[in-house]
Amino acid sequence: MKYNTREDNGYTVIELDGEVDLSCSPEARKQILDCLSDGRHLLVDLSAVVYIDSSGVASLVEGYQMAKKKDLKFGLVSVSEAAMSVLQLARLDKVFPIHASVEERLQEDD
Amino acid sequence: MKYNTREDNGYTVIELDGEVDLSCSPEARKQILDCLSDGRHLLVDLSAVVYIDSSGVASLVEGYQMAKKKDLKFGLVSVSEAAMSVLQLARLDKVFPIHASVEERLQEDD
Amino acid sequence: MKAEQLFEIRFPAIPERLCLVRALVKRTVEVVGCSEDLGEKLVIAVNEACMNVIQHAYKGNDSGEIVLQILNNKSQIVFRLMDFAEPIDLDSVKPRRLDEVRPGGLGVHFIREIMDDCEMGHLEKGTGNYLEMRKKIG
Amino acid sequence: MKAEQLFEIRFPAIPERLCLVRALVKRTVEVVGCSEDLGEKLVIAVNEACMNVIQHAYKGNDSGEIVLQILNNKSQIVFRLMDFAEPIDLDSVKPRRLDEVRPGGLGVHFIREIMDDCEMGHLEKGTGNYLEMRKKIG
Ligand SMILES: Nc1ncnc2c1ncn2[C@@H]1O[C@H](COP(=O)(O)OP(=O)(O)O)[C@@H](O)[C@H]1O
Ligand SMILES: Nc1ncnc2c1ncn2[C@@H]1O[C@H](COP(=O)(O)OP(=O)(O)O)[C@@H](O)[C@H]1O
Repeated sequence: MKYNTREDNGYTVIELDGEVDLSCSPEARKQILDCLSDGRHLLVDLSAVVYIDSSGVASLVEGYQMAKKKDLKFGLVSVSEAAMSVLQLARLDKVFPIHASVEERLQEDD
Repeated sequence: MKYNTREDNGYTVIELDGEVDLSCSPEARKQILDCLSDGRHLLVDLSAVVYIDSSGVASLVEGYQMAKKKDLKFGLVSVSEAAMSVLQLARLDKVFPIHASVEERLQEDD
Repeated sequence: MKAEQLFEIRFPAIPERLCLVRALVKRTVEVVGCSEDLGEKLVIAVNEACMNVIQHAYKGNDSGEIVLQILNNKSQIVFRLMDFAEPIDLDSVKPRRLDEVRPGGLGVHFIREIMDDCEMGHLEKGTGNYLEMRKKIG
Repeated sequence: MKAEQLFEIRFPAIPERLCLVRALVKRTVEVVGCSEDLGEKLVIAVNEACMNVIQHAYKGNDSGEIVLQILNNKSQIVFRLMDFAEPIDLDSVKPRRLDEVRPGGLGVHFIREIMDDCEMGHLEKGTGNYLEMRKKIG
């Protein structure tokens, strides 16, 4: 897994890239929770995720819950097919806010 | 491995497709030798070969030698990168007649 | 018909090996003729089962070993996973309710949803545990 | 530094398993950071070594088993292949001269050309044979 972080119109966007599995989900988790701890709104871009396991999904759930508690905005964007099929297995595709792209999310905010 | 055979301007063209390894090189060998036994000129198209092992290369060598003995035309066409790197390892890239395409071979014949 | 063993792999019970296990399972199920969609699901199930061994049976002790056997009897593919950890409490292995959204508790659900049936037990004389997962293919 | 075992796989000595072995080796060498070009070469060498065990050590007897261990010690990758056939005549294992064009006789040449060094021998008490192939990577 690699990741990249950028700022976009008041959001931090974390792009996860590659295989998000038990060997690196602690790193993904840290990135997500650090960002929210700093009080920043967060979008996680999953377009380049070719595999995500239940520990990766758990990191997203933690982010979602922390965002809720701290009243920050949170969403998943550009979810790859591989990631979506895991979210569906977990019945989380209806729980997480999911957007086709960062732009789409920004438009919804307007 | 799959293969496909067609006639083209006096040649039989055998297209090998996929992995030509010990599990299927006997089949490739049979196609090649059957064609030459029937007295037909032969081009083997390797464009879709993603892997070829030494037993696959041996089948080509047998074809080459049988063609010579029976005074038939023989050549390899559209050799994929994977196949070429094995022919180079075997120092056979300078032994086999190799052509960019069937058309190129036909032009040389003219 | 007797099940035909395709393969056995042995690897240290550490997260860094999971990507190799996935690659092997993916290729194996391709070769036995699974659809791409089913293949991806089987990879997910086996990966989660290995994770559970690493996290719960070996409790993160990275000197443990995992054995994965893959068997095929034409219409069914069988994954047999073995560890050599202390015998586990079989009753503790259950999925969480999916309507309570919380981190974790998804692996067993994934495995049961994907596979046709699973059997878990202790190896002879308390030498470890096994999980056999079966799925009809094609 | 002690070599770290990445993996051990066991499979029946039949040609139909070679594609799985190649897939696993390919992924393994990717993970340890080989270039794509070197990775392809290593796959070729291991494949030819397995072919030789199937054809020459087991002489086509399809009830034999092959064990492949893959080890890594940062700058070197090690492939250790074992069979449980009759001890082979080690002197008979040699490449043909490449200037005589004939079918066959390429496998040993491929292996020696690709690897940095190889060691072949008998297992203890005549229980089989091993071939250890080493290559510096990165
Ligand atoms: N191989 C195993 N060995 C021991 N306990 C297990 C094993 N697999 C699952 N469990 C138990 O089942 C529970 C549910 O597992 P799972 O659904 O994968 O979620 P999680 O691993 O996130 O807790 C685990 O918390 C654990 O108590
Ligand atoms: N694993 C092995 N066990 C026994 N003999 C072997 C083995 N590997 C190679 N040989 C011997 O070395 C010779 C050359 O092998 P190789 O270069 O692979 O060509 P080929 O397999 O086409 O004969 C073989 O013919 C065989 O006699």
